Amino acid sequence: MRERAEHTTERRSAASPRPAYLVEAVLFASARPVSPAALAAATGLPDGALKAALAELEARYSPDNSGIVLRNVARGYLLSTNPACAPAVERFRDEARPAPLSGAAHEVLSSALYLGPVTRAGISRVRGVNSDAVVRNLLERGLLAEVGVDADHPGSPALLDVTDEFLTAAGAASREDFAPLDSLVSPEELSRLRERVLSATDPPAEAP
Amino acid sequence: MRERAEHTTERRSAASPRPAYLVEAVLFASARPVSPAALAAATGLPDGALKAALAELEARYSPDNSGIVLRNVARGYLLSTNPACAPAVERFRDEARPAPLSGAAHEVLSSALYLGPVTRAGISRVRGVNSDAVVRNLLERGLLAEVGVDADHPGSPALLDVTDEFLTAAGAASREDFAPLDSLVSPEELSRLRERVLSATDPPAEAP
Amino acid sequence: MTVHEAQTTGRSLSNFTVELDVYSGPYEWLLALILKDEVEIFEVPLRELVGLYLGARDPRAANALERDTDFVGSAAALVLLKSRTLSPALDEETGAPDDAPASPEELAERLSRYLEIRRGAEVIAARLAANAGHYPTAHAPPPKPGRLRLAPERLTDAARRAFSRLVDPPVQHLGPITVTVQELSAVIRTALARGPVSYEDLTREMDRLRKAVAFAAALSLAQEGRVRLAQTEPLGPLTLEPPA
Repeated sequence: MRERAEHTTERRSAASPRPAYLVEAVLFASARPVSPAALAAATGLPDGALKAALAELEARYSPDNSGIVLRNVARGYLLSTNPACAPAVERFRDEARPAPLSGAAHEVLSSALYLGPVTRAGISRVRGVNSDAVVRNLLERGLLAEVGVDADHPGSPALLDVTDEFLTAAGAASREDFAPLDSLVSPEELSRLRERVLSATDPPAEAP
Repeated sequence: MRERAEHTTERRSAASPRPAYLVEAVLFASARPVSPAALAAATGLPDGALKAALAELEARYSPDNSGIVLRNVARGYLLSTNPACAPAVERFRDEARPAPLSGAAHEVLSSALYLGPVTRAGISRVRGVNSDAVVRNLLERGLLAEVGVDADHPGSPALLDVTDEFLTAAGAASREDFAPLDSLVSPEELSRLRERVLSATDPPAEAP
Repeated sequence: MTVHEAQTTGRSLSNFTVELDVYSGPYEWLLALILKDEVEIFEVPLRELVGLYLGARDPRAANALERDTDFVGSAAALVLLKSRTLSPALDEETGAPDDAPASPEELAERLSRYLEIRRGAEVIAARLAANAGHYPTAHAPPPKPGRLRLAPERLTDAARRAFSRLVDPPVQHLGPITVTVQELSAVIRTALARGPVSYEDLTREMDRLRKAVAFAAALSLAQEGRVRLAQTEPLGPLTLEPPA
């Protein structure tokens, strides 16, 4: 981290957005409060410059000056909508259509639906591609949840499963409402599937 | 809509955030471009006030003035981080910038942008190679979408077109932002190509 | 055959993973995905792939030799597939190029259209690059519960799609492979008995497919230490020499 910060300082001499802009961008891209240490690490700003940048942003994003406010909460700094503008934001949220899910998201959800609870590694192995980013998005949207850990594997990776919200979205009362797995895939595929999921985080066992 | 507008105006007399603040707050809460109509519905602002608010915000959130920029993309307005600050954001999220698309993917997007809606077979014919794998990848990334079917052909193949996400990623307000296809190659270049092909494939003696 | 080889059979590459622009994941999946058209072979940088393998290679591993052999075998298959993709698609029955233009006029027409699309692709590439690094707000509230609708058919289709990748794809459509790495290895070794030979001389009379397989065979022999490959400059002539 230290090395990265130094590297940035060097590079900033060329393009160099102002310190306050760097902090502003990081806060905009974070849904959670960001500690001064994390801000310093990301922006590469020394302590004094960071303090000055935050003071500048606090003035800029004060409730009287903007629809966005900068708050200094227990664990750090957080941008959020000005409460005075909340009704407009709420109306927007009511009318916004949720972003449709991608093909990859459907594959991850169906993996959890039919094979769950299953680890991230298990999902990635079934799909043949790293699925962590898709999983993160589905966790954020409340369609997947971590329901436990797989204690049999090193690092006890989290086990994922579909949520009630997922069932509601699919108009299903329970997982039994979906076509059974053996109606979708051949017996040969089914046995490969089991092998694949169970091998999960360990290197696959040697062929028999 | 009218009712809401009156309602808001009434309330504004009490707390009254400025119009630009209302628009700012709504844009802050949307990760996708918001159409002027949706902004008007959420904020209750009449057309003139909305335009003025957007002009004010465009100046405030210009690349030289802020770590956050306002862009007019995909027929709407979108706040995002200033690319000059991208390295800080990427360090903060500990995520590398997504790898650029391949040359094949750019060709498929170009086919869909200029010839779309178009079938997979249509794209493959223009490119001279099977493009199904590239199309699948772009569908997963949300840059292409199936927008209907070609009922005139056997099997009614799906018709593909570029998406709003593509326009956003390309920083385009609409597809009209792209120069027309027949302006991309000069007439001289096209006739040189023609000559080369015809002279290479046709013995000159046989020419009429 | 060594004791290690006898003990460890198959799946030797199962924990080799690759990070490429077009694919990231277990290597042993890459070939299957390519054969199923999930990944376009045209886009797989074979040179980078070999580099990744060499970077991850542990010569002290118990099954190092087996892994090398398996990798060379599968990499040779990729070279073969790629060389086939690069040659014009031939109709199995008639041997005529698929969907060939009917006349020089039509060919000129098609090439003109392709040139325009290619130029458009360059414009798009430049615009995407210029607009990279715009990250969206992290402050969008989640949609109201119950607003999202998922079609059960899309979920079952997705399951069918994802789960069926686990079975080895059919390869009959690729046609018979009429030449093997072993055959070309024998050709190379015979040639080497007379001293160093350039790759170009060796393959002058060969068709495209044989050239590709000869190259794979040379790599395979080099891995085994039975051939030395000499190339004095990048893209310069490649010479095969007997081992020192």
